[in-house]
Amino acid sequence: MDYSQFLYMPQEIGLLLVFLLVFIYDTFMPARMGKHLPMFATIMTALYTVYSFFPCPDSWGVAFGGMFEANAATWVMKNILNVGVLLVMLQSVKWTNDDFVSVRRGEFYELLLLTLFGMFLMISSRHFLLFVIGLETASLPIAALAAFEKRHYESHEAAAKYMFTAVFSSAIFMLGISFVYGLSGSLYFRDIATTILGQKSALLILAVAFVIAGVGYKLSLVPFHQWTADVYQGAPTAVTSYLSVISKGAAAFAFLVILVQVFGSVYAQVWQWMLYAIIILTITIGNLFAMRQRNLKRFLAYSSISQAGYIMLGVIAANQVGMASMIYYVLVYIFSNLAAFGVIAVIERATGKVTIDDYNGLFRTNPWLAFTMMLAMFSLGGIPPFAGFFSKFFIFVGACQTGSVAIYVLVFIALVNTIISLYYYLLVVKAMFLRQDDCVVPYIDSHWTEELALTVCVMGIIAVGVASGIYTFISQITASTTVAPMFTMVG
Amino acid sequence: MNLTLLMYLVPSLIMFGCGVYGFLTRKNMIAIMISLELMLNSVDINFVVFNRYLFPEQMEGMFFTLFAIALAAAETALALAIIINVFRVARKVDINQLTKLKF
Amino acid sequence: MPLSYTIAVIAIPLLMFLFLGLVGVKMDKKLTGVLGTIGMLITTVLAYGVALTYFFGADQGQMADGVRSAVVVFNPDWLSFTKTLVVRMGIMLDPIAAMMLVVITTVSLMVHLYSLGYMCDHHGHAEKGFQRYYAFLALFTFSMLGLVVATNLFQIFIFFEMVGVSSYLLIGFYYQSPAAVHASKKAFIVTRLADLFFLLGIMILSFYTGTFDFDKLVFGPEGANSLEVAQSAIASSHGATFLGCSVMAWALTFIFIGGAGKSAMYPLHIWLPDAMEGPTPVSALIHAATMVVAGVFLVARLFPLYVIEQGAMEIVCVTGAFTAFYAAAIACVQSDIKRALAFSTISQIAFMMTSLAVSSAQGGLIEIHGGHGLGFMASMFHLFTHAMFKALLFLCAGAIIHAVHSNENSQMHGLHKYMPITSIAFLIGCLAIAGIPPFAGFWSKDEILVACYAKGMGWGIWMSMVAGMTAFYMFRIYFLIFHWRQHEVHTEHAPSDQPWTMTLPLIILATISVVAGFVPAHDLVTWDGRELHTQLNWTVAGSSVLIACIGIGLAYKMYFKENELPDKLQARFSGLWEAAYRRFYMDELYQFITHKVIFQGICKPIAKFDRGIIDGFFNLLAAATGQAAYGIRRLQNGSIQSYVYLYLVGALALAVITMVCVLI
Amino acid sequence: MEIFSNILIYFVIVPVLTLAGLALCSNKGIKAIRTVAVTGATVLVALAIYLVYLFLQARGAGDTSEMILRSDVMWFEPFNIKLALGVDGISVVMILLSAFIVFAGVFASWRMNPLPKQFFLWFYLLSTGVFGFFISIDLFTMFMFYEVALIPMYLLIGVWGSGSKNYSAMKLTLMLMGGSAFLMLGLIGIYFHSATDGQLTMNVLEIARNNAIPHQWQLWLFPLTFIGFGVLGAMFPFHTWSPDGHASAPTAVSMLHAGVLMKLGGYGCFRIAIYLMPFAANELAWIFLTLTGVSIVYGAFSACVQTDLKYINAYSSVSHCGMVLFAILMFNTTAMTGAVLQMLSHGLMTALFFALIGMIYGRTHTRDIRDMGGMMHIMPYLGVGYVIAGLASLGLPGLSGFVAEMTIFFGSFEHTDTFRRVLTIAATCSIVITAVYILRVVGKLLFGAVQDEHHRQLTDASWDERLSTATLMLSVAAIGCFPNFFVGIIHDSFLPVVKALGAMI
Repeated sequence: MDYSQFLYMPQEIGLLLVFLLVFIYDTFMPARMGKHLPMFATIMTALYTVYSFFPCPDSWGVAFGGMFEANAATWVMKNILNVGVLLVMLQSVKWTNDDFVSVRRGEFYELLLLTLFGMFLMISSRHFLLFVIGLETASLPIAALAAFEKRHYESHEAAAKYMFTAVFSSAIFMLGISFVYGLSGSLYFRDIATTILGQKSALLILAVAFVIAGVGYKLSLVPFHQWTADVYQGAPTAVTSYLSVISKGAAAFAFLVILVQVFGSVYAQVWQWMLYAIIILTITIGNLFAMRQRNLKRFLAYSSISQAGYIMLGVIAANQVGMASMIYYVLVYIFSNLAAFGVIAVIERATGKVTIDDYNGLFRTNPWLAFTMMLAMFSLGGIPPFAGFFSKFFIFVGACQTGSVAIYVLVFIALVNTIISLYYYLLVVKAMFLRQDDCVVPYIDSHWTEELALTVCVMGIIAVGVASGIYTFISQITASTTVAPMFTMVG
Repeated sequence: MNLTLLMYLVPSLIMFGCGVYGFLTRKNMIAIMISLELMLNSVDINFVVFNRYLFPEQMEGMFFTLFAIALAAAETALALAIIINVFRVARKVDINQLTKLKF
Repeated sequence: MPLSYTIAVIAIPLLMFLFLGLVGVKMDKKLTGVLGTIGMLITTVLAYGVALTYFFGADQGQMADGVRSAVVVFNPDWLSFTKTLVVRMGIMLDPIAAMMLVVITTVSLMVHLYSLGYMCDHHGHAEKGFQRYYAFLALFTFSMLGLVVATNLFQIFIFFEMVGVSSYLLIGFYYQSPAAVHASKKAFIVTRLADLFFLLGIMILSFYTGTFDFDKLVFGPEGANSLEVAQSAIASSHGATFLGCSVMAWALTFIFIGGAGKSAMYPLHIWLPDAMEGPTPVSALIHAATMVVAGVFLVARLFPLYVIEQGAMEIVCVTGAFTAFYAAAIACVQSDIKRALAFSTISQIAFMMTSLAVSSAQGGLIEIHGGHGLGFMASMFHLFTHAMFKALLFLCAGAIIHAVHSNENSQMHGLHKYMPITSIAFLIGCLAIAGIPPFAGFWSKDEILVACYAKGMGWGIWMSMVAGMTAFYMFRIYFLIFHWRQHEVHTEHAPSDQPWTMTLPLIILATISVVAGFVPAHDLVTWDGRELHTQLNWTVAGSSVLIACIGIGLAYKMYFKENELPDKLQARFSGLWEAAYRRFYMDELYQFITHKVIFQGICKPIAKFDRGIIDGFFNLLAAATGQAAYGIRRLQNGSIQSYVYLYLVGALALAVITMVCVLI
Repeated sequence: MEIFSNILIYFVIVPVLTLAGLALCSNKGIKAIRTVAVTGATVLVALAIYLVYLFLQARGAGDTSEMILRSDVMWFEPFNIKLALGVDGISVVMILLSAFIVFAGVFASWRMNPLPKQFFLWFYLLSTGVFGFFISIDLFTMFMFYEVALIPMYLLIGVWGSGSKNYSAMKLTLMLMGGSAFLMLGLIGIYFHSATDGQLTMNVLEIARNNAIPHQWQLWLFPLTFIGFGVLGAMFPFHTWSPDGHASAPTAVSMLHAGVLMKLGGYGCFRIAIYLMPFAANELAWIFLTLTGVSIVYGAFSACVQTDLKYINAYSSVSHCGMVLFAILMFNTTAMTGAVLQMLSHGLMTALFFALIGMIYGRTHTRDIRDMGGMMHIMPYLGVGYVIAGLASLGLPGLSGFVAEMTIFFGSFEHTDTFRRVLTIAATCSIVITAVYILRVVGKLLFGAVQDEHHRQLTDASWDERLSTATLMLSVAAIGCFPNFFVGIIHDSFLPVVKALGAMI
């Protein structure tokens, strides 16, 4: 075996190194050094993030007989996830140092990094075995993370719910894969694509449905979404934010790769309409549930469900613009959602308040927190000049580029839904700015790491949209020769 | 007598069905976990059988099964741990008590 | 250009308005009044200068081969709708414009002077809003002058609106009395309704003729009204018709309705009596002498068009004739002196309208140069004389009201002893309006009657009868005020003649009313600028004087000395009397239409519909969404097994549906 | 960057700088805040006037290009989205209008509290959007600025409003956003059919030049865009946000919203819907003519029975803005010129109205005309101002309303088509109804006896209020007295679109 193949996965290896360092620090450092571990892990991750920003195009290619592929798109996607994880870590430095969780703070970071590793595998795998391994690596630790707040019953319930549903969905997923295997006799994406070209057997349809269900579970698409709200609510906020952006982003990318590269040849016959229905359901039901939520974490859970629906618009487009705008959407979404969760985390850590009514009059006492939250809400709601507007517009454009009237209708439904979503995003703004309350949250002096994280998010929200270079870059990447062949199959 | 593909597939699917049924009906979390195992194992059977009957020239299915077994084991371990956690808090392993978070 | 200073005649009142409105408010009240009057005096002098230069100017520049032609002093573009259809703001002088300049400035000056006294209480302290009053007077004068010198139809419309507004402001001068506010509102809205038709008329006319300018509509090459031009203007519609009538007939009728609104023709007259809520000098200026004849002026402006388009002309004629009688009938029973005068005004304006309308072009274009051209001249002449003596009458009424603090003639009686000058002035006015030679009214009214007889015996008789009624009701008022019985003094100081500021105008106007009849109108204000050779028609003159005398005699019999006769008659014809006193219930009718039908029947339902149905729909959408959100919450019932169940069902459903769609 | 040599960009930069300046002020330093706000507004006015000068100069120099001061900067290269600037006569006057109203608005909210700083921040964000919309001719940027202008309304009404402000703010925002949902789809559709040769573009001029949108697509995209903008133009039946929104909004916001924001609707309808899709415009004009014709009469009638001053004005705005869209749909230069004049007139006049109402409300704390009376006696300045605004609104010659309405009526009547004629006559009738409700208010509110004795010791306008209203009154009179100046600027800008429409018939 040619070990030089490992050079094709520099980002994964770098990540493993960080993991090992954190692990060693956690295991061998004396206890008094323990309180520095969060900082250490964060700095390590930061260094690694910076390192992996430098592209090494000579490392882009296919390894392990086509199991693993690194290319410009995966490189960008992984960097985006790195940034997200870094932000999550920054936000949780203070939290992991408080008494209840401090004993296990090491595990938190280790599991976080491992999960990220799993996602990298999902993103880069071009073989279902590797993909399943990645998927499980990305999802099992999260159950442990969800159960992190030992002293909260909700935490356990969330973990249990996640666990059981996750295992169930992976079983379904693997069943689907087994069908695919039975049909094509291979687990390599490209082989499958060629063999099933033009087929439309019941088994194939069933297989596709199960695969969509399996990955849709991680993306929390309706009707595979129901764990989302409960887990988001029950899990510690840091974990929730991680779940809502990082794993969603990774899954979205993987989903696109699978649907386009594996089943692209049966796009029109098989999965276009499945996805069509799913998108409508996801956006609408997510919005309808979000309207009524009082608990902000649960609220954001549902909002993230409907956001997933919007992300799927980039998938159903199944073209280069769709992919570019989807990656861009994920980037913007990471900044916006992490800003929101960052504020929630700060306030929950300081006062333990998470319901929307606790935010009444927040603007009077914590103007900056309120301002950040407002920007996040506007960006999620797609209000210019914030990044969310651009990502929404582009993803709609990407979808409409297919030119089919059906997709125009889909986009229209999505647009109508934006009004509902705007309604509940404004509810938060309303609570913070318009409402007055006697028992308003007192002034909170947040830790500098949290402030740093929030500042980065705010800058992201404001700059990522207006600075057109970012999207242009992503677009060029997805148009590059290493990625473009993906879409040749579609049709 | 020689066994055909279906003779393996049908039982494995039945197994999977049983797993699903058990998952949906059992109250005890352990039982539910067992039915999950059933489902996963039926998937393994599928892979092996497909490999053996349809594509005997290479071993992908077999390898997948091996990994799948390992993953199933990991999942079981984690699930047990969580069930124990829940038991610590609630003194029960009844799945119906996990309905605090809803709507 | 010798007449270029005409612009000053227009500009001074405007500047005066701006000055008094912006600066004057801070100044001493009396001072502003005096300033305003001086300004008006200058304007008047200039206006007389203009008129004299125009009519008898040495250079005779505007006199081309015996035709007194129109002179356009200046005429810049103001608003261009299209390259061709352009609204201009200009000054044009022709016989009637010049005459109107004289009328307006004279009356306005008198009123300015008069108001110096009238708008003060007995201690000579100026009332509140004195400056505002003079500012508005200036504004009105400006608008009215702008109206008469208009070079195009649209400019007339513009100044129609302007005079409407200034009249609104002046009627509502006592804005704290609800009656005044209501009256002003009524006046504005009724005239506005008329203006709507005016506007439609202009729209139609300009659409077909492609111009607003008189020199393309009515003025011939030699700058005087020409039937040929009018003919071609009418022809430009190429016989287009609407509902059977030619569009031009519609246009001219609509335009006439516009004029009828301002000139208070039936049924648009209802605002004028209420307008008497304003200060009396204002009534004299606006609602007796000037603004109310704007309609007549408008029809006179477009005279050739109407002459060609006989259909419209007939409408004018009938409306005029009927209104004359209708208003006179009401005037006979009014007890409020100003109301009575108002109705007499309506009746007199109707006279002018009719006499315009009896002109016709039957038998080709030649005949208009003969007898029928008389109507135009007579109407304009009557307009002139009537302005003078009606203003006189109103100012007298003002003096009386100022003295006894009441409009009801039951509060007056026998004032002759106390206010002799006023009494004599009033008498002169009455004689003039009744048409007793040699007073002004006689000459003009006589020629009107001649014109009417020329149209047809019936018309003549009808109008003569109205003339008789005029004599009757005017003297009824006169006797009731100044004689009938002793005046019982219930204020501490007896009524007396007013200060010179108020008496002087009376004297001046009275003099004019006496002599105005000898103005050679038939030479000056003919429709085609040519001299019109008329001689007194003895039969008509004699008969009309006779009828007038009968009317006066009747009034004398009934009202000179206190007696039972009036009450008897009133009891005898109580129904008729009541109806006439209530102005034949026209106001009630309008009340019903506006309040019950439009306000209650249209506005309120629409408002309800808006809030209920349309707004309700959007609220319903929101509510429905909320309900849906509430309804589906059961999906998330927290039990893992139901989650998984839904998961499975969802996946299978996707698969099955796709199978059904794809495979079958 | 060469774009900074283009004066237009400064219409966005100046408000943004003002935003920054305000952000630097402390919450307490009211003086500093005012200074910054006023400076910004004044610079904008100066810029706007200079722009008019430049425009006239360019036209005078025989520059007949459709848009002057053009400059493009590539923004989102993959979609060929440019930061495309350019103005024609219409945008120029619109910018002038906006500048004046922003100026007046700043003074109208001189004594704004609480949180003056935040108020002005949102206020200037709104104006940024407005100006950006008017200077840009790229669909994407236009839409972006459009929404930038919309969203501040929520907080401006919600925080500083009165009455049922939460409900109104939410309603207004959602309905307008609903409109922009239609709009976004329409724009995307236009974008994908903007060219036949695959060079998709967002530039209005290029799209119009290519004229490549297939007819059956136009039939869908035209209603989407027209309704999208029509919602903001308060077109029946999408107008119901306007009464509630205006009733609850603070003075300056009502001014800016009715004065400028609602104009975005009319401007967009013309610039995007009609200009880019002349075929569908001709085909479907009758629908929207009916709707707008209805809104003219309907709004006027509804205004007759309202008792809340702001409701009356909101409904009269429905009527007047209906006239704008109505005239735009008449497809001839005269009527369209009238439409723009009406936008100017209505903008200034309504702003004046809302300013005065706000000032009266600030003193009496009621807007119900039944509780007020004889205000003319108590606060003469405001009273006179109100009368002037009223006369302008009912179309007194010499004030702006008359000019605009007459141009519209005569322009519309140029159409020989009977259907349009009938609608025109119906619309003309509104001048009477307008007179009715205006005089009703003036009579009840200003004249008559003083209803409430407490009102007697109320004061008249303060200097800032006088300045704010006087600016508007003078502008109203200026348009009314010298209409040809504005007509000259506007008129020719309509020739291209009229030509395109003519080609379709």
